[in-house]
Amino acid sequence: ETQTARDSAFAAGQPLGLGRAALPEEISAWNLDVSPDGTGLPDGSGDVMTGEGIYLEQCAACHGDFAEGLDNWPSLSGGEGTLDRDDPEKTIGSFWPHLSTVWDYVHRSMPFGNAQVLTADDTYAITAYLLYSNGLVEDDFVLSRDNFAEVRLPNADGFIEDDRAETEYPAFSTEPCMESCKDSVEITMHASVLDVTPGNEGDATGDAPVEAALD
Amino acid sequence: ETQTARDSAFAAGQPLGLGRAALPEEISAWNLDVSPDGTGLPDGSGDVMTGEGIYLEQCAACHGDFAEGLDNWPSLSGGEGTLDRDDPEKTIGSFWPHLSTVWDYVHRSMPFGNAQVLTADDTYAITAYLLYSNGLVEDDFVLSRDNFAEVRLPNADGFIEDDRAETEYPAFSTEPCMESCKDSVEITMHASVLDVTPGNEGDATGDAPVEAALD
Amino acid sequence: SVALPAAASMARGQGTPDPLITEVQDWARYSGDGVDATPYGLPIQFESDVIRRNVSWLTADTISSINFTPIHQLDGTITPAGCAFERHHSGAIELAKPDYRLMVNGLVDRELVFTYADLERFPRRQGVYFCECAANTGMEWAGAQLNGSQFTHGMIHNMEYVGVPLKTLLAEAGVKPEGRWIYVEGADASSNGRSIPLEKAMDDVMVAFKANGEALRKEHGYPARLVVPGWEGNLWVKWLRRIEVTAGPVESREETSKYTDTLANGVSRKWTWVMDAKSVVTAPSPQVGITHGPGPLVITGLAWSGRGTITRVDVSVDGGRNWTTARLAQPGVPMAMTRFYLDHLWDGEEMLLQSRAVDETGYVQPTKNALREIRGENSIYHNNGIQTWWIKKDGSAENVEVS
Amino acid sequence: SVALPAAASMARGQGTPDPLITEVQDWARYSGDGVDATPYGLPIQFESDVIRRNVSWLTADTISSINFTPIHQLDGTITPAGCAFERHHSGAIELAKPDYRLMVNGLVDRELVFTYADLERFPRRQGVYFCECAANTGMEWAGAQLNGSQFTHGMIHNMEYVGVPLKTLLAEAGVKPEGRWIYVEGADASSNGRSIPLEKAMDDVMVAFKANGEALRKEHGYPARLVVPGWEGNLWVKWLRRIEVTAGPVESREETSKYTDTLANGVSRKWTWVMDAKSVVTAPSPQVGITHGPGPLVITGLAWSGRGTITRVDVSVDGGRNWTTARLAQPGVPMAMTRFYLDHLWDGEEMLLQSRAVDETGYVQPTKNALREIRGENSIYHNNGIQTWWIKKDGSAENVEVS
Ligand code: HEC
Ligand code: HEC
Ligand SMILES: [Ca+2]
Ligand SMILES: [Ca+2]
Ligand SMILES: [Ca+2]
Ligand SMILES: [Ca+2]
Ligand SMILES: [Ca+2]
Ligand SMILES: [Ca+2]
Ligand SMILES: [Co+2]
Ligand SMILES: [Co+2]
Repeated sequence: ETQTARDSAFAAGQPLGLGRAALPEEISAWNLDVSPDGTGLPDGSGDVMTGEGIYLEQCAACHGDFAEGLDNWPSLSGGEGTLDRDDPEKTIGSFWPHLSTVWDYVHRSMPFGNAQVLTADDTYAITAYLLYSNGLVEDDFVLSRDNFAEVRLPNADGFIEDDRAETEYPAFSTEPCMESCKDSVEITMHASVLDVTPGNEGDATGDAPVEAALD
Repeated sequence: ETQTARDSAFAAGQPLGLGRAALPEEISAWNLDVSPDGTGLPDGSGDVMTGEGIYLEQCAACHGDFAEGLDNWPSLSGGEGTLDRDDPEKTIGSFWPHLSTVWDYVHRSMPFGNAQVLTADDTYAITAYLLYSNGLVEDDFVLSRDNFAEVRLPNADGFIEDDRAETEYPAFSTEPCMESCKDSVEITMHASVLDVTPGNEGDATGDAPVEAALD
Repeated sequence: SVALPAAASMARGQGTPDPLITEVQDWARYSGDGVDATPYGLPIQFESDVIRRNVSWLTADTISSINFTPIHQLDGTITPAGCAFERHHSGAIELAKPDYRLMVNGLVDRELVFTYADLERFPRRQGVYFCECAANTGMEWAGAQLNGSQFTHGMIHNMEYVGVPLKTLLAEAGVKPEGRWIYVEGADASSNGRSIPLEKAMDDVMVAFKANGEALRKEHGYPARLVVPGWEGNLWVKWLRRIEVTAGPVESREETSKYTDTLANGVSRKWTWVMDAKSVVTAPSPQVGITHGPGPLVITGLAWSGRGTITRVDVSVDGGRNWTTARLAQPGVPMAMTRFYLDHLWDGEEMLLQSRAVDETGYVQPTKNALREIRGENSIYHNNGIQTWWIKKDGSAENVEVS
Repeated sequence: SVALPAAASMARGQGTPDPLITEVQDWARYSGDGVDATPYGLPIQFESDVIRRNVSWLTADTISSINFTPIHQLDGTITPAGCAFERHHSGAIELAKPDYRLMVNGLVDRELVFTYADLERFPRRQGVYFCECAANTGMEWAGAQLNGSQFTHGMIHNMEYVGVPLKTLLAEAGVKPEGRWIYVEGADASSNGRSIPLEKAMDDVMVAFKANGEALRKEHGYPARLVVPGWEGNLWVKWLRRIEVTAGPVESREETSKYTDTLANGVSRKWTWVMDAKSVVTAPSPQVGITHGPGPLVITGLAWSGRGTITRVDVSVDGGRNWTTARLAQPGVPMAMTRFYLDHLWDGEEMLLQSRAVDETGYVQPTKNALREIRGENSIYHNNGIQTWWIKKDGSAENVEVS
């Protein structure tokens, strides 16, 4: 009876029988993500020169012929040794820890405006070319699932897990000062983009981009 | 010093000195409401016949020549003795407790679509006509502030103050039944306006108005 | 792995792969709208039926009329301003902030005029409150009539208000000892006015200028309206222009000819301000049938009380014979809407769906017949009786009454 | 009657009667709009400047970009959907409910596909949560840059969500013991994906389909998005199409190339999910100067913490030398915005206005310099430092930093 059924199904966190089984073809169509250990990589392969061809046709208009970036579009190569400087240049070569991320992102998200259409071979080839343009492989390099794990990106060890709990929370959890907390207060910096307050057109057109944090 | 001023002004509920004095002319312009004891009535007067003239010109198109109502527009006369029947007809004569309400409402809210333009004399005259059309005065009646308090509307005693606290809350505040609360349940009534679910035009056009509660 | 209910194996039968998954769809390939497309957005086109609706035969015209919140399609408790019901007596007026004046006069030490800018300088407060028209469900007094929760219960909305406590403005003017009531009035041509006892005015009433974060909408009283928590919507004067402190009530048209409740014996209650505890199953309901057949079904609705917080809502699927206490989505908030859910395994048989609210005073929402026994059928206002939806085997629903 | 402050007698000096009061205005005479005028309404024309705004030089184009909530003009805590900020990586897509599919795959007992209708059959829950982009205030790392709280702090909104707990959907599929993470992905062309530890997924994450009562707006992920209370907005995947249970994180582009925080030594923090306690004075601020001169002034702002409720907000008018605890409009709500007010008598002198949030863990919002000492200036994300507005004698304001 209804009451009993409800008790058993809702109360115990049992499955309710909603939805349907995902079919293998459906799972393959969407389960495309690739993990650092190569899980998710499909069959196929591609070499630097083939990659260069596809890249020049499909990518260079935004990212530059040698993946060096163009205007405000992201640069994908260069920037080595800038991470501990002001305004680091973060590229595949200088910053990205895993090659899987390149393969996965290019395969699923690029080219921008016409995504999710690159074949596995295309993607292996482009990825090989991006390694090449970052000076990480020679021009005869061929990438496939088999040698994928051998490629190590320069900044692979450049990441630590969130350590705010140790490095910040204790320091920022003391009783705050309420009175006469400083002897004097001076203005040390003024807003560098003063004319940001826009009209009604919904676009705050300021001066030069001082820090374009979102690229 | 700021802190002290804030303490005294905000903490003690003292006036903050915001706003400005309302000028006498401004108060007269807006302080137009009239209370049951006649407070708020201005100088002036008007008779039934003058009132009929204005009424026919400015009101009759909606409320009917003799204030009997028209189509879906409110009736202002008639309905005597219907309050304890099904679908009472509530008019000035049958329902309203105070003449002040007629004067005030007509003066400030009518004619519908061109309000707040009737003079005091106009309003005395229309009110006199509405009393007449409700059979409450003769056709030579003249209304002014002086005789206003003498007019008693038939349903003046027909109202009691909200008594739910005594008549309903005790009865409706007992522990409710949860199980086997009735032997059987039958449907006793079906929705009388079934085709109310509208299309996308934003107007639920049903059949005949069975109960037009909002007029 | 655990055994699945019977319905599951059916629903999960193997079929052919779904092209919506196996083929790259346009939205997964090409770009959508940029961040400059809609500086102020509206609902997506597919939701164009989630709108306020009016019922043309209810009133002589749309200028002094009402429309209804699509509560059957909403969830949660906040009513989006865009589809929150409207009631006007002379239409929604357009009153710019620079043209706004608020007068406080009468039995005060200082008769004052405030500009809109002045209002923004007083200490503010914030609260979520329901605003229910006293006539909500009024068409149902004589029996089931309108076929949908939007129409039977949609003269209500629930928004987060910000404004100045009325007591702050009254303190600014200084209420004289003889002041016992206030009279509040709008700037529109109906000059809609009501009397409120000073005690309520000094309690929780506020002059609000924001609702759901932004400026009040035009149709809800821009730039400032009264918020009278728990009390009938007619008191929530829009385009508020004047507050007079008086010795007695003005007994204006909206508190004599209207918003009084005529009992069976012809005597009428006046000053019935507070909205009693009430609830309604918003879905399933006549406008939202069950389309998925037997099995798990979310029964949901809204409950509210003008006398405090909702502490409990019971739901019956058999017309009030047996009741199950529903889950409140969040603890009740005083004089605000509470969402309830009953997670139900529908057996596919007919249901007579009801909900019953209980508030912090212990008041239990009565049946419509219990109300009629006391009030008769001509009260027009304050119909807070239990609503019944007849859910048929095909999942369609109808507004009915039961024994 | 009581003595008035000096300003009062000035402001209340007698003048000529105001024609806005003494003459019958058009809106007090003629009718306004009827109840059929706006089935779904928009703000009144006078509020047309209360809109999301983008900053064109921030990104290469508007398709993968952001706009900002006009928090300087809002009050209360709810963000209206119409002006709640947007962040897209491939534009806002139009995905109809009948075309919607949600796949759960990976380390589960049953790999499943749900339709939108299926989602509506699971038990729902409701909650108000803030959604803050990790890059909010990111342009201010190297120093005061943008002149307005909309631009410095407007990558945030706060809405009431309704949806299905993610744990319910995961229970439906049955998580295998090896499952330790989930990977979530959207249906748009960016296929925006993030990894989330299973513990969080089984805690308070939900698949939401309503925000502020109504269906999610297109630009906020219609028909379904992830809500990840207290955690950075990039995880709140819109147009959610797939949830995979995995053994480890995918380390996708959005969690390696982006949304990692580079410290001064070049090492970058990853998995910085939670948004620390933060606050900002929304008004007065550069876009909302003081126009009324000395005297009563409402200082107001917003505070929030991804680690629980806001318990206190302090405000300083002298650049952090002295602090006054502000009034919270309502008690803090976990992982939701809290409105604060400081009712201030402004003496007309310059102010250096700051606010400082404290959350239930005892965490106190740090200064920007305190953050820089630990992180340097290249973190891009998670800038929750104390904001300073320099209010000048003429009431105008500027974004500054102080010693
Ligand atoms: C029309 C311009 C355009 C084209 C063509 C284009 N991209 Fe991109 N690319 C972008 C934009 C914009 C982004 C950033 C997207 C975002 O942040 O959501 C991006 C991001 C990337 C990134 C990640 C950069 C980072 O630092 O995180 C890679 C890698 C990339 N593109 C590779 C490619 C490849 C390979 C192709 C061709 C197959 C390509 N792009 C074609 C505009 C383009
Ligand atoms: C264009 C139609 C129209 C005209 C002309 C008009 N009225 Fe009305 N009248 C209405 C409507 C509609 C209402 C109900 C308004 C509401 O409920 O907000 C009403 C209400 C009233 C009421 C209150 C009825 C009740 O039962 O509460 C009175 C009294 C009244 N009118 C008198 C007048 C007088 C006197 C005039 C002329 C000076 C007038 N009306 C002109 C449409 C009209
Ligand atoms: Ca996978
Ligand atoms: Ca760059
Ligand atoms: Ca820099
Ligand atoms: Ca008066
Ligand atoms: Ca009638
Ligand atoms: Ca009847
Ligand atoms: Co009432
Ligand atoms: Co982060």
